[in-house]
Amino acid sequence: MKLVLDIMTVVAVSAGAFFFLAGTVGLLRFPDALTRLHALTKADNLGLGLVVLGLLPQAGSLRDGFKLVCVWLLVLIAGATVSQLIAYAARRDGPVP
Amino acid sequence: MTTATVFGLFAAVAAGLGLYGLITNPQPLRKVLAFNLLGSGVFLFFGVVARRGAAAGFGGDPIPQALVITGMVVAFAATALALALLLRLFQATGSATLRADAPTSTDAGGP
Amino acid sequence: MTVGLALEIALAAVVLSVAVWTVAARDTFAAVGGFVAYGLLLTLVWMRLGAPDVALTEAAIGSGLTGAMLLAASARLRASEAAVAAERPGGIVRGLAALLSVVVAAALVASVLFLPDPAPTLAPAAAENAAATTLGNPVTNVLMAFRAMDTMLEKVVVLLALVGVWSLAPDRFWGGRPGPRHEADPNGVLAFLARLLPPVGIVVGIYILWVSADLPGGAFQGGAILAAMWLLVMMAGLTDAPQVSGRSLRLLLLAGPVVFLLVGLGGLALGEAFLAYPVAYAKPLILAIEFAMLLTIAVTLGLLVAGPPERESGS
Amino acid sequence: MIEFLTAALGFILAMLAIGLVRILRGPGDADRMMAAQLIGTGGIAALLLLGAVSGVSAAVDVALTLALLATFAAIAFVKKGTARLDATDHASTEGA
Repeated sequence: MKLVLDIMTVVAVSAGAFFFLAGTVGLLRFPDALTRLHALTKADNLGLGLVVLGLLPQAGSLRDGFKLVCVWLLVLIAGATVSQLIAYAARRDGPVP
Repeated sequence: MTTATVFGLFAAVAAGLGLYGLITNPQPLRKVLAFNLLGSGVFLFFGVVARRGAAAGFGGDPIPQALVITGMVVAFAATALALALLLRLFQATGSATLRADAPTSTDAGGP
Repeated sequence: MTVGLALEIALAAVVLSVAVWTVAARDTFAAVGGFVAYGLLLTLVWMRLGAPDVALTEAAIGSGLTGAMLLAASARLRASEAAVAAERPGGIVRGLAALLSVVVAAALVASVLFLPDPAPTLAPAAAENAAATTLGNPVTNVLMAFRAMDTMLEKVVVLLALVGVWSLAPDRFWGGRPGPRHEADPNGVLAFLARLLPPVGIVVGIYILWVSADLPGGAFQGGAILAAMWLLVMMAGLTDAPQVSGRSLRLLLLAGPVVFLLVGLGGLALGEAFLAYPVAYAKPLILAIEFAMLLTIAVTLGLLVAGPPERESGS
Repeated sequence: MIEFLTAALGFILAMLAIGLVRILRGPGDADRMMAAQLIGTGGIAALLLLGAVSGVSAAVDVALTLALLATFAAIAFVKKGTARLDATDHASTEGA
């Protein structure tokens, strides 16, 4: 059982790290602000979500696990809002594609 | 090298950097920023002392930690006051310079 | 341990590069953005130093509230930026400043390397006397019992800072409302977030205070979260900043220090000393003080970020 | 498991460091906001991993606080940045 949980942690955290990599590379390499934003939101939602998923089996108690999920939900809601506001700023800032 | 040494060296560099920014940057807002940087270096120094004093089952000596928490709050209050002064200066004179011989557009309403 | 050490060095290098950016950046708004990132990463450093209480304070006040306040100021001061930036001191002054900074940093490095060994510590003393308050968190013990005088005066300092900020208002706005009125689209995303987030934030803020008896947390950290939620609702334009002459507002501002002072005087009256808690009631008294302070701190911090009154009370 | 989580933590820190380049380079305010957002999220992920590595369960509480306050700072950043763009567009000095 412990092994299964550990494998789940390794897989999910690795996948999360991959999405952070993808988000960062996209942020650096994509040509304009809106595509960069597209890359960023993947890191936000999936990257952190998968890291949280991976840490759930390692959580000491049910309460810690609940709080972990809460952290992810908070970032999800906030990230969605902030991305919209950034997109608005980007439309003003640069040429509209 | 221990955790305390690594972050101790970091604290020293951050304090030095903050001091440099405080002296050389002419903009008052940047001075406030640099002062906060300097403060963070000093706070970290306390954190290092706390870390080295880990004993009795605690991760660190709680007394320096409590001092740092108090310090951070006071630093926040001082920053708020400094920014309010700066904005008022800008409102009253139309510029945000600290030079004594700076021309002022009006002298209206300066407290 | 070598993996951990490598990680610490990498962390220090990343945070330090942000610090360099904060000092060197040309654009002030970008420099302030860097400072917020710096505060955020500093939270990781404090965690690594085994000080979660301080990490919480840094996250709440050091990076969040200070950052928002600096961002607002830099957006307003932008018009003056170019003129003042031209006053950059000459090469000699900068060279001397660099020299001074290097000397100060070197002195600090030396004092880090030659700190006394074994390190002096008051941790055993704090552990020994923890039973007197029955609180499990040593930092809360120090803040609320062993050095309660400092904490009380700190509240007074924050309140005095607020009086100082308010006193900068022009005469005609005295007692009015701080900051410009934020007009926002009531159906926009920001208004949506400002309706969704504060209930969660209020629960988290009170939770952070509640666990501070035994786990990292405290009235300041909780109060800062509440203040941030209040400011978020204001930024979204869902509520207006309060009139600073309001009676209930003034009462809220005073509640924390007054309760603290009353408990302190009670200790004096019962014969022990100022701020001496009767042992049997230490924990309930401390929690009562902390709850009163939570409200006061939330309102004080929020108003400090909002700034001096800028509109007449009617508008 | 500790070694793996430490490695993952190091990796995410490296990603943060690379993301910082965007804050440095810009070019627009919007890019800086994005980088700040990435650093916020990555910082929270790093904090959670750090808590798991050092076995400090309070890290989750710090992460909750950070999630709320980082959001608040990000909103302030975006709102002031947008106001600044508006100010450039319309030559108004209102710093909303």
